[in-house]
Parts: sequence; structure tokens; C-alpha cells
Amino acid sequence: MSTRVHFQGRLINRDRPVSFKFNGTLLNGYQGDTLASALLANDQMLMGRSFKYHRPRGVVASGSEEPNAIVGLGTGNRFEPNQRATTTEIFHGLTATSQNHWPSLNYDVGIVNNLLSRFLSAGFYYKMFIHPRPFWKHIYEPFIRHSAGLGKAPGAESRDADRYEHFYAFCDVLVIGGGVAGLQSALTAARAGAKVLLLEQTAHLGGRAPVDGGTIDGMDPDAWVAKARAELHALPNAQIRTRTMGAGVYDHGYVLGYERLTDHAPEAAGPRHRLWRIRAAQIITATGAIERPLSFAGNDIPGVMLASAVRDYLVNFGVSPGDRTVVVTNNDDAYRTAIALVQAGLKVPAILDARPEGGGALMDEAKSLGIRVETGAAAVKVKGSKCVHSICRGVQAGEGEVLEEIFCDAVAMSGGWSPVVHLWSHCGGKLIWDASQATFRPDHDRAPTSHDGNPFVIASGAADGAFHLNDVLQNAANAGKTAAARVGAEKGDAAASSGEAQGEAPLVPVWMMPQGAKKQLRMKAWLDYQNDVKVSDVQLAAQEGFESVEHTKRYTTLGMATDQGKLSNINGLATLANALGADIPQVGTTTFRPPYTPISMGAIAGEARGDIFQPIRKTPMQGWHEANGAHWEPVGHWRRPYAFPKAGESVHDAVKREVLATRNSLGLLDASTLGKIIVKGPDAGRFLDMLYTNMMSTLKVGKCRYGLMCSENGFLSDDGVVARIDEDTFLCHTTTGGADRIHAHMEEWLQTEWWDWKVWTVNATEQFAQVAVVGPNARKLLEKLGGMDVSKEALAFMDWKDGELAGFPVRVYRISFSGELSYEIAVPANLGRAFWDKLIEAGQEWNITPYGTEALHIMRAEKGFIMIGDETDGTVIPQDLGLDWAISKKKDDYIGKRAQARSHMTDPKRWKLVGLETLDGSVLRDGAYALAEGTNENGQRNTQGRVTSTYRSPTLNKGIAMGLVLNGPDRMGEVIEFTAGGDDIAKAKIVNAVFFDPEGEKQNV
Amino acid sequence: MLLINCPYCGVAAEETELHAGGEAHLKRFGPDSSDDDFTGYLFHRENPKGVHFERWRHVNGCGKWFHAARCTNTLEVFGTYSAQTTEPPKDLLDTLRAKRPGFKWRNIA
Amino acid sequence: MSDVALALGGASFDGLVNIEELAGQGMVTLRGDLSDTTIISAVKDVFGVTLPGTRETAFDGAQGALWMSPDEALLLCPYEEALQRADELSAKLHGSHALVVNVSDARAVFRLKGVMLREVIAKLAPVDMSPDAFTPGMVRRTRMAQVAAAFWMDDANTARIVCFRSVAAYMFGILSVSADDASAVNHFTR
Amino acid sequence: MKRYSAFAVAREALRYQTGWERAWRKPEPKKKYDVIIVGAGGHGLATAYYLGKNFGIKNVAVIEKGWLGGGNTGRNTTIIRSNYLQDPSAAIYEKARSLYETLSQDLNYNIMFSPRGVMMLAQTEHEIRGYQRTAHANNLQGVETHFISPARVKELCPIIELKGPRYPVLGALWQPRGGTARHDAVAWGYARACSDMGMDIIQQCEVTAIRQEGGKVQGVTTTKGEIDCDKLGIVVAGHSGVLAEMAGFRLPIESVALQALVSEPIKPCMDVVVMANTVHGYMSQSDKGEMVIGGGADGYNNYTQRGSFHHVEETVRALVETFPMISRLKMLRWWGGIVDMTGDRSPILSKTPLEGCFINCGWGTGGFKAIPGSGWGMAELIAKGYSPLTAEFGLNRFREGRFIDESVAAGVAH
Repeated sequence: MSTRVHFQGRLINRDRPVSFKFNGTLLNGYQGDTLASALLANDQMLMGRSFKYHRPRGVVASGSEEPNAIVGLGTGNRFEPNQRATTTEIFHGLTATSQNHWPSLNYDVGIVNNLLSRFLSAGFYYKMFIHPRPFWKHIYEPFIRHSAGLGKAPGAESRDADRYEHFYAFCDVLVIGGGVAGLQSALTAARAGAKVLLLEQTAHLGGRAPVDGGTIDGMDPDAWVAKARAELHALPNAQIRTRTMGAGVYDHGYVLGYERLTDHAPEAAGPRHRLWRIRAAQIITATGAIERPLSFAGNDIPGVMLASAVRDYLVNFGVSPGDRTVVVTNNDDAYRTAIALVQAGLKVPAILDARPEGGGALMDEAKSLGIRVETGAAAVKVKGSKCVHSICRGVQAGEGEVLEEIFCDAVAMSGGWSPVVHLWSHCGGKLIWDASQATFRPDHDRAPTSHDGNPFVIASGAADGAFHLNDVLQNAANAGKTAAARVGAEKGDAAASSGEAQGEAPLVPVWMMPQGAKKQLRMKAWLDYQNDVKVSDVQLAAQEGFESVEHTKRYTTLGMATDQGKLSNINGLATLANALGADIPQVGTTTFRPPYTPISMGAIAGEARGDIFQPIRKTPMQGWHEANGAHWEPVGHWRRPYAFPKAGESVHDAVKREVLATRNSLGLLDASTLGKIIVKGPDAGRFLDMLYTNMMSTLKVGKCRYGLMCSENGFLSDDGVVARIDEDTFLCHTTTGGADRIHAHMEEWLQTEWWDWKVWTVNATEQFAQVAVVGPNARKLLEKLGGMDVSKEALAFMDWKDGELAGFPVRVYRISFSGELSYEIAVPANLGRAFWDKLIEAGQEWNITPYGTEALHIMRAEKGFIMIGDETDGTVIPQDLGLDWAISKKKDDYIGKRAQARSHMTDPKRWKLVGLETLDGSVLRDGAYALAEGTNENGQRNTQGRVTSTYRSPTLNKGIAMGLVLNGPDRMGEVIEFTAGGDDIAKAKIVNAVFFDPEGEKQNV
Repeated sequence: MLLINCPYCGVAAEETELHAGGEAHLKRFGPDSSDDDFTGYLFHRENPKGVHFERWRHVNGCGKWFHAARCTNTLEVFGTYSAQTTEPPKDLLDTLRAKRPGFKWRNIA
Repeated sequence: MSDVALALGGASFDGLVNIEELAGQGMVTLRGDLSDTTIISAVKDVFGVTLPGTRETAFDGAQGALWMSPDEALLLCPYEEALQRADELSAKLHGSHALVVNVSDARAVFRLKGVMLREVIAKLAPVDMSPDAFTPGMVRRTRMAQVAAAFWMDDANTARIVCFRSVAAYMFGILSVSADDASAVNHFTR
Repeated sequence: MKRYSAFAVAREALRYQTGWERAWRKPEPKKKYDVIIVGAGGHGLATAYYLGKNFGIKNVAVIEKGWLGGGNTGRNTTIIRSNYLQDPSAAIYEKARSLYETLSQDLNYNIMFSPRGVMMLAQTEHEIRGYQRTAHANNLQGVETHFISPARVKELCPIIELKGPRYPVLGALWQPRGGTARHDAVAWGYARACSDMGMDIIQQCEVTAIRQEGGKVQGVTTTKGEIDCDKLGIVVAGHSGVLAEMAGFRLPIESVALQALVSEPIKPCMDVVVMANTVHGYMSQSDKGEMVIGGGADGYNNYTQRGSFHHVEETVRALVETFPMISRLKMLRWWGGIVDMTGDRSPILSKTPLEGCFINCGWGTGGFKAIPGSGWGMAELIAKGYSPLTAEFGLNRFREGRFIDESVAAGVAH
């Protein structure tokens, strides 16, 4: 039985009881408890079910390496699956539920998988369920998905009640880990003058040292930690962040820090998590080490725990996992657990030490406390199901003959310690095998390198393979000194504190217990607890030729659970190496990838949710559009009105009304989003001649010209009207989506190719609000506003002019994208809304009608004007669109000209732009293809064209379309067939693309 | 997450301030060029596993294009320099020869 | 002109810092060789300041200049004077290779006031905002969350941030969230 | 080869799995092969498999620098679809998809093809038109796709947010027989079948030179010695440029990092694959329960298999907006792969200037879904010198300006 004992508990406050719920039952703990320690205190050893076999599982570790005690936390919009009980601080009202079972944690029908486990060996899925074919998708797969999956999915409609944020920080030396090594490294670096930031994933500094004992500078470790913290706090160049995990090390010194602000206090205001994006010149990984389990049969039964975890629960939280704990070890450190248990008044029936000669001073101390020590011993198997019943002792050198059954209710195991090398390795740091400690540790000669080619990560303390307390401190001080020196901080005293602790005898590697365990035992010896990978599975993988560690990992799923193999990787690797008859370093390790432990999606997304998910670009008139019922269309980051439906009016009807009102009287378009780029300089004309297919250098001051721009690959990329402002200055209009892109395109050519040309550009798009006043009554409206002459004589088609209208300073362009009499009027953006309001007010007598993008599209299509993005798709050249007239024949060169000379571009079989009209006046489908006879070699139906734009024209009251058709312009009047959904076809006649006012009489008035 | 010094404004810019612009020192081939030259100019890119010369723009910053010499395998940035040049500066090449003896990129070695 | 309407109509927010959309900020973009003596003296004549060095600012009361790139400066003056000053500078530079554009309406300007302003900016921009790295007298063009921006500090407790007008609401949104009272990081202050 | 079946599994369970043999042999290289394939990823192994199966060419070696299936085959988001716009793409991807349907049976290896359906969300008017066009094209290409309504989208994928404040879901292009498969199993299944046909899969063997004489390929020099061949196929995603240089020609390719990530496993909540191109992210749920997430590629040349974190941030941001319930899930694992990007972002399956040498590369972000079709076409190209599946994917298309551009839906409107 696990229970709270009556003394110790350095992290809990017994004056502050905390009540919480587990699987609906109200339980009590203390402030400072983790969920795991509080559950143990309530004799709730059973905390979850494994992934594959649904085996009952208890907590095995005490930190972020925990594979078993994984729970669902919270409810409703604060529900979070798969949180580790060992790193969850409890608070009043915490609600936790165990996972992966039905109907309950105690009675789970999924345990049937356990009974079948003999069949469910590694690779089982690949060998089964092959026949009959449809069964995989419909029967086998749904079953497998349901029995796997671990935590419950949040509700489909749940919306995270919390918010998140990011923070950018910069430092000379980032120390990851706030144990004594991290503190020593930070102190040394900060004393030398470096700017230091220290991150600690838990709420407490000090790490393991206060639990493990010994003294530092003659002080109790806790006292030294407090002193170190105080010194760092007093230094202006040092910062400490607790509850902040170093999640990942990325190239060039970039580190993600994952700060959990309110997980322990969910009702607190403010963000739940903060993701730190830290740029550090040097990174010290003082991430400690993780104890390895031992591979013996029944090592997954609840009550079998890491020896260090047993010690942690006892010392930190005053909790014991059992009254009678057997310690199984291959090293001296686990003796500390036995000693602590006995000193707490609990029983340790035996220590089973696999080493033939046993240990050193710690063994002697244990013996002096009366603890029985068996050397050369092995745990043959643990008996029990939901709790430990007994442990069977045998000899490590043997095959598993049971010499003695020892009754106990907990087992503390230790297979040695592995430095946490994840952060060292994330960015390419390499490892070497340390045979004396049977572990991988950082290879100092192959550290990750940064932008300057120099090493930027240094491991410190146990993370570097230094385990004795004094070694840890010396190693850590060296790390701090080296890091500081690399950033040029070398003042002060670099001496380390000195640590005293018991010396330890060497460990003996034990990868299977007993070493010759028979198949039946190996099938019950777990490597990866959560994913249910056993020693026998890894051996099978090797037998089947999965020799690379990556193969084995993927074949068996070893190390791929939510703990990412923190407990299982080295044991699995050693098992594989043994099976292959190879050395461990030859087999190598898998790649370590961020994050160190899982981090929330919310934290990654940061503040970007809801209204600030992405910028919504707004024109000065946006407020009017919003107030007048605009139906929106996203265009890049802009949101433009698609139409302005009135109350009770459909969007479709609104579009129709807007077109007719504009054609018949007066329409108004917010064209502010169009790009406006000013190009100035003695070489501006020459530059634009290269940029546009047209000749722009010959444009007269005061005139406008429609121009086309292509990519160097020949494809049409943008179009717009260019106005010549003065001899040296042009204003280039671009499409809405094109403004930034085309400005960047101009700068690229000017900066990187024609840098000797004298041209300056400024993107003035947002300086101006721009309004198109369109329709037969457009001139009357402007005349009513007064201030400048807008007559045909004073301002002819394709002229522009500065002036004043109704007191507003304006620049008026007489250009038309609708075929109507049209003025595009630019005013300073801050006057845009007032000018718009003025137009609306003054235009009432002509029923002035604001229109959206859809009416704009229809009116341009009625006139046969192309639209970038409709008629073009990145594969279309101007010649396809019959725009040869806009391609200057006089120019030697323009961007895209050479490309357009390639064989496929000049192929007469390229599809060309035509108009299309259905025979019955219906509307062709968007994106429809024109059918041709037969099929191609791949059995696909041949085609001879496609629809690029198609609308019902309110003006002509019939369907109109534009499309690209094989030999189209030579086939006027011919009827061809288009797809119309499913097997349906629509017949359409090839016609001129200008459907409305082909002579241009309406715009030229 | 690269960190590259912009030679124009002196900022050690993180990648999110930058726009990658592909291979450096391309020679443009225009209307009278051969198919080979033009195809090479548009498509055939150096793709070394090692030292590479490339273009970047400090787009969320001073807006300037510049050149960088960078290793595609270690991501080391050997240096950055003006966009207004057709070849890498000599001091950078000296640095490269010292750091990466035997490196070769196009006809630069 | 009374019809002048800011992007957000002068929005403000109080939290870790005070955020206010500024009215009356005139801005003129100058493209040209900033080391050209003709340009330097023309700017001095019209805006009363000497063009600043790389990533620096120069101020004389309401008038000022920000270094934007080796060939671009943003010149500051009262809003109502911007057009006239731009014309004046343009005229003085007639014959020089330079481009002067009034961009007062193209941008929105926010002022942050308060000791926590470094922290609010550091939540959004990949820039070292510590006092030893960024000080009054410097200007930084960068990215704030998802949009381009430039900012500088007028004094230890005042910063101004410039972004495009169309994204003013977004900028105000991310600044306000970052300045939420319950979200202090206390990284630059203790 | 002992066949895999429920019976075999039961038999082996009873004798403690002692009877399972190696999934593929571990041979030493012979002096000479009819065909050498360089690269034992999915594409290389599939090419070898169909050389044997369709053309009886079994004297084949597949040479691999590392471990088979260790490159992009095992580093992708496992999506299988063929709803491409252009005819040549639709042909090869649909060939692949249809082969995936029966691949488990063909290989006697459960590759877990799960035709759960793939939807590509339309979130702008422009995307609606683009996907409608694709649906029309697919109909003529023999690829089953439909444009579906927002209500149907919600029905198929209840966790989606239809009315996101920024980009409401306006519909989707739906391919009901698209889906996912177990990526590693595809490589393992092909490898086992190849080995069973007598082909040699030689791992841990790096090609250091390509030998030629009179403009014709003679063989390769490797870290395990010289090996001769009549024909050589280069199928080494991520390192194509290096091999091409050995063969003496250049490729229109740049290598960049592409990243993906998975969440911790949760119970089934999403039974389709969703791609949201406007916001740049896609997501599905694996059989283990992990949400499998992918996004955009880096813009710079990179061989490190480490991408830049801000792409992950952009992708996750987009997906939290599209699927709000994932906000409190956690990113478990993140990884990168090196992908070959060509000038038009479509692959190259082609003869080369070196006679007898063929190349298959440039799959960019879309290689996994194409494996069986690519292998099928490549095998035909190597065996017969021509394949209708690969005909349009030749190297010469760049010179001619004849692109296969699948990004056409990305154009921007007024």
C-alpha cells in the first residue's frame, strides 16, 4: 500500500490541504504535491492503462520521463488529455481522469489484448489483416484505432478557454536546468560578467541533490541552493525562470522555452503558457540524468518503480509506495533509496544487487542499518497484477531459476543513469559511449555548431556524465566558465563550490535480468511501458532483419510513446545490440528531436487567435462597408466587399442590382486596395520598358497606359494602368494581390541586376484611398461636387489630372475596367472615408450604388477584359490571351521575352482566349473543360480548352464566359462541348470575348 | 532558425526578417541567348551539400538584398556582402579557403 | 482638415503600458543617397535635422528623421505640414536623384508609454529589447507578430511604433493583448 | 518466403515467434546486375519490384547508403491522393493510388492503406473556382472527386470550424478514395517482395562514382567495391544533385527542408484527411491516434533535416484556427526531411544525357503518395525506354517551357 508517512516531505506544506478529484472521487493532498504524489498518498497506485495491451499501470518515475501515469486533466473547454501526473502540480478543484480503458480503470475490457499479447508481437499488424481487402478499412482499422489512441479527444466543439503568448529573449549564456549543476554553471558564467538566463522546468530549484544528500561547501544542499538563488537574484545580469522547460535547441542558438504560467492555478488571469523564443550565444544543458529501469519479468506491475522515484516521493512528498520495498540494482545509487526507506521506518526486505561483489561504502551503510544485501542476484520476476505481491530472487548469471520468493508491496529498481542528452543532440551534437558508466554522453569534440561555425552547446553536470556531487559542481563550473569565455566574459573567480558525498563503486551493465532469461521471462520484461514493447519484441525485430535502430524503433514502436523513450531508449538499444551480436555504439542511437517533452499547440500558436489570427488589412472605407452589410471576400490579407446585400436580399440579387445600377446610372467601387507604386529617376522609363511587355518610356506626361508584366519565365503575372506623372516619374497600378509582390519584384531587379540604373521606387499604395466612380452619370456627380473640369475635353479617356473635388485634394484617372464612363479618384487615405461619404450623399439623386468585387468581375467579363488569377493561372502567357497588342515589337528585351520564344510557348496548339456562349443562355460551370475526341495514352479523356471566367450577365440577361480553346480565334461560331458535372455536358458557341459595347461607345464619352 | 547579418543595416537578423532568394551571381540571359544558356539561367541551380553562395533580402528590415556564403550542411554563415557585385569579395574567399580547404562552387575554389 | 480620419480614430488602451494611436504624425519618405551632401543639407533646411547614421534617429522637437536603409529615410513633422514640406524638399532636390513622397496617410503610429514597453514589444518582435541592446536614439525596422513595423524610443518610458495603415487594427490588437495587465513577464524589470 | 497470414501469426505465437525469417536477405553485392537502382527508398524499391513483376527483370540490385526506407519514405505525413489538376500528374498519382488499393495483397504485407477520404478546403472564392476546375479535370481523368458543401464537410469532419472569423469554409474538393497508409510498411513490403524475387538489397553501401564509357553507363563504384550494370536508375530524393554530378549532368533541382509533426495520441476524432491550403496546413489522424500535421517548406537550400521553427508555428497557428479543439493537445514529435524542388515543382522521371542512366527525383513534398505509380512508370521506362506515365516528366520540359504546374490555384485575383 502506498501512503503518506508522518515525516519528511520537503516540497509539501502540510498546513495547506488541497482537495481534488480523480475519476470522480474526491481526494486530498497538500500544496506542493504533484498529482502523482497525491495519488500515491491516497493509495491510488493504479493510474493508467498501457497503450497496446491495456495493462494496469502505476507511476514508475517522478518527473517528465513518466510513461505510465498519464491522465486527462480538467473539463470542458479546459480539458487536456495526456498530461503526466508526475509533473502536474495539484490545486484546489483539480479534476483528473485516467485514460485508455473502458468501462473503468479497474475493470477494462481492453485487457483482452493482454491475453492475446502472445499473438500481438512486434510487426503483428503488418502480417495480419491482409485479407479480405475491405475489412482493413471498415473492421480491423477502426478496432485498432479505438483500442489505441490513449487520451480522450477534446470535444469537437470545444474552444480553449485560455490564451497564450510568445516572448523573445536574448542572452549570452542560457542555462537549461536549475539543479545544482545549472545553478553552479549560471553562477560561474554570471560572475564572469555574462548575461545569463536560467530555465528550470519544475517549480523548484535544486534538482536531485537535496534528495540525494551530501553537502556542498559544508552546507546541506537545500541551503546551498537557497544561497545560490539569492546570489543570482542579486546579480543584475542573471535571470531565473522556473516552470519553464527548455523544449528545443535549434540552429544558431535559437531555443524554445515553454513556460507554464497557470497550469497550477487555472483560475488565475493571464496567459496559460508562454513560449519563449530565446537567442543565446551559448547554451549550457544542465538537464541532469534519468535512471534506467531494469529488464526483468513483471517490471511493469504497479508498485515497481525507479529507485530514485521511490526516494523522491519519500523525501519530497512524504509518501511511500509500500511498506516493504525490495531494491533491485546494478549500482550504488539505489542503496540510497533503501537507506532512506529504512530511516523512515519502512521495511526493505532485501537489496538484490546484480554485481557479484556488490557495492562500496553505500552498501556498507545499508548493511549497517540491518538491510539484507544479496549480491550477484537477479529479480527473476515480480508477481502481482494490479499491485506487487512478491519478487522472485535468482542469480544474475543464470536463466531464471527461482531461489526465493520475497513478499513485498513495492520494488525499487535501478539500472544506472543516463545523462539527458536531448538538448545537446537536438541541433546535431554527437554522443560517445561511456563504457564505464554504460551510457551515452556528449562528445565534447563534436558539439553542435552555430552560425559562426563554433560550438554553442555545453553540457553540464550529470547531463555531461558527471555523477558524483563534487564532479557535478566542478564540471558545471567549467561549463559556466567556458561559455562565459566564449562570449568574452572572463572576470571574477571561476572556482566551483565543493561537494561531498559518498563514493560509489562502479556499476555493472545489466540489460537483461537474469542475463540468460528464457523466452517466457523476456516476453514479460518491458522496455517501453506505454507502448508495450518488450525485450522479446526487439529481439524478434533483429531476427527479422530490422537491424538499424531506426528500423527497430519503427517496427516495434519502441520509444515512440508520449515519453519519447526517455526510459526505454538505452535499454532497447542495448537489447538490439545484444541480439545482433554488436557493440552498443555500433548500433548507434536514434535522432533526438524537439520538443523535450510535449508542448501545447496553443503555446505554439501564441496570440494568433480569433481577431488577431492574421492581420486583416482594411481600407479607409472599411467602416462604411461593415456598417452597410458587406458580404466579404478575402483577397490576400485584405477583406473586400463581394457585394452589399440589403436587408432581405440575397447576395446573388445584390450583385445583379449593383451591376444594373452601375450600367444604367452610377456605381461606386472602393478600389483602395489596388497597388500604387511610384517609380522615379532618369532611368525610370527604361526600367519600366524592361518590366512591362509594353513600351512605357514613350508614354506622355498626363497620360495613362494599360500594361502587362511577366515573370522571367514568360508567364503573365500582373497587369495595371501606368500613369506618367512627370518626365522622371511614373505611378504604376498593380492588382490588389500584386502591390507588395510587384514592389518587391521591382526592388529585386533594381538592387540585384540593374543596380547602376538610377531609379527609386516607393510603394505608396496605402497613402491613397481610391474610389472608382462609374456609370453614365459619373461625370454629372463629379461636376456636382465641383472644383475641377472633368469634361471629355479637359480629361479625356486615359488621361489623369490633379485637382480638387468638393474641397478634397484629388488625383483623377480616366480609366475604366467596366466599359462605362469611369473616373478613378485618389485622395489621401485619411480623407478617404469623408470623400466616400460625400460621394454617397451627392450621388443620391442618381441612385448611387456601391458595388463589390463580384459586380466588378462581371462587368469586366462583359467587356472581355482579363482578370489576373482568372484568365491567368501562372501557366498563361499574354499571347494566349490575345494581348499581342500590348507586347511591344520595338523593344529588344523585356522580362519574360526570351522565355516566350521557347518551343512550347510558340506552339500554335496553345489554347487561346475566346468568348463562349451557351446555346440556351445558361451559365457554363466554373472551371469546365472542353471535350475533344478520344483518350490519351493514360486513358484520360482528351480536352481542347477550358472555361476561365463564367457569369450570368445581368446586363445581357444570359450566361457569358471566357475560355482558352484550341485554335479558338479561328473557330468563331463553332459549337463545342463542355463538362457540366458528372456525365453532363453543355454546348457552347465560340464567340468574340467582348460581349458588351464592342465599339467602346459607353466609356469614350 | 538562421541568424544572418545584414551587411546594409548591421542587424543580426533572424530568419523571419529575411526572405531567401536562391542562388547568387546568376548571369541573366536575354532574347538572343541559346536554349542551353537560357535553361541554365532559369533552372539549373547549384545545389551543393556544403558551401553555397546565395541571395537574401532583409525584407522585414531595411529591405535590402544581399549575398551570403553559407554551408548547406552545417548552416554556418561565412559572411555576407553587397548585392551589387558579380562575385564574392576576396577576403570572404580567403576565409572560406581557410575554413573549408578544397571547397568548390561553380568555378570558384 | 477636420475630415482627417485616423485608421482607428485615435484608439487607446491601458494595461502594462498605455497605448495610443497618434494623431498628427506627418511622415515623408525620402529615397536617395543619404551620404549625398545636397540631400543632407536639403533635409537639414526643410526638416531641421541632420540625417542620422545607420539605425539611428535624429530629432528636433516635432521634427525628426529615422534611418530606414542606406538609401531611405523617414522624415517626421506635424501632420498638416507634411505635404508642404515634402514639396519643399522635392523642389530643393530638383536635379538630384532622389524621390520624396508624403506617406503620412499610409501609416499608423502608436505611442507606448510606461516602464513595461520593452516587454510589450519583446512579445511581438524578434529584437533584443534589453536596455543594453536597444536605447533611445535607435530605430529598428522589423516584424511585429505578422506585420512589418518600425519602432524607436523617445525616452526610457516612451516608444513609437509605425506600421501600415491597413493593419492598424491588427497592430492595436496585438499590442493590447501583449499589454494585458495579467501578462507581465518582468524580464527587464524586477 | 513464408507467407504472412493470421494462421502464420497464430502458429508463431505458439512457438514463441521462433519461426519468423528475415524480411529481406542480407546479400553481398554480385559483380554485375542487369539493373542497379541507387536508393532503397519507396520509389527505388517499387521500381525494382515492378521491373521484376512486370518485365521479368530480376537480376537487380538496390543499393542504399543508409538503411532502406530511411529517407523521406519514413518522414512524411502519409497522405495518398490523386486529385491533381494537370493530366500527367493525375495519371501517375492515380495509378499510384489505385495500386495502393491492393498493395497489401500484392505484397503480402499489410501496408494499412486506409481510403478514408481526403478533402481540400476551399476558403476563398478563388479556391472554390480552382477546386471546381480540378473536379472537372479529374472527372475526365478517371479520378473520382467531388466539390462538396460546407455542411457535408462538417459531417465528414466534425472537429472542423466552418465559420472561422477569418476564412470560413466555403466547400471542399473531396476525394473519397484518397487516404493514408503506413509509410514504413510500404518500404518494408516492397523490400521483402524484391528480396523474395531474388533481387539484392544492399544497405550501408554508398555510391562514390558512376562509371561510364563512350557515353554509356558501365556501373558504379561503391564503398563495397565496383559493381557493373547495363542500366542504372538513380532514385535518391534529397541527394539527386550529388548523384547527377557523378553521372555528369545537371538537374533543375534545389534541396530544401520540409517539416512535419505529430501530437500525442488521442482517441479517434478525425476520420478524413484535411488540407487547408489558404492557411497552409494539413492534418490527419494516424491509427495510433496521433494528429499528423504538415505545412510549408523552407525557402533555402538545406541538407540538415532540420527546418526552421517558424514554419511549424505558422502551420500550427493555421490548424488551431481550423480545428480549435487541438489547442490543448500537445506537439509530441517534430522532424524534417530533405525534399528536391524542381523548377515547376513537379517530379522528373527521365532518361538522362548518359545512356542507360535514368533518374527519378524532384517529388518535392508529394513523393510518398506516388510510390507505386512512380515505380511502375520508372520500371517501364527502364525496361522499354518509354512509359506513357513518365513521358511528360522528362528533363527536356524545362528547355521547352512545357511545365507541369500544379500550383495554379495559388494565383491571386483582383
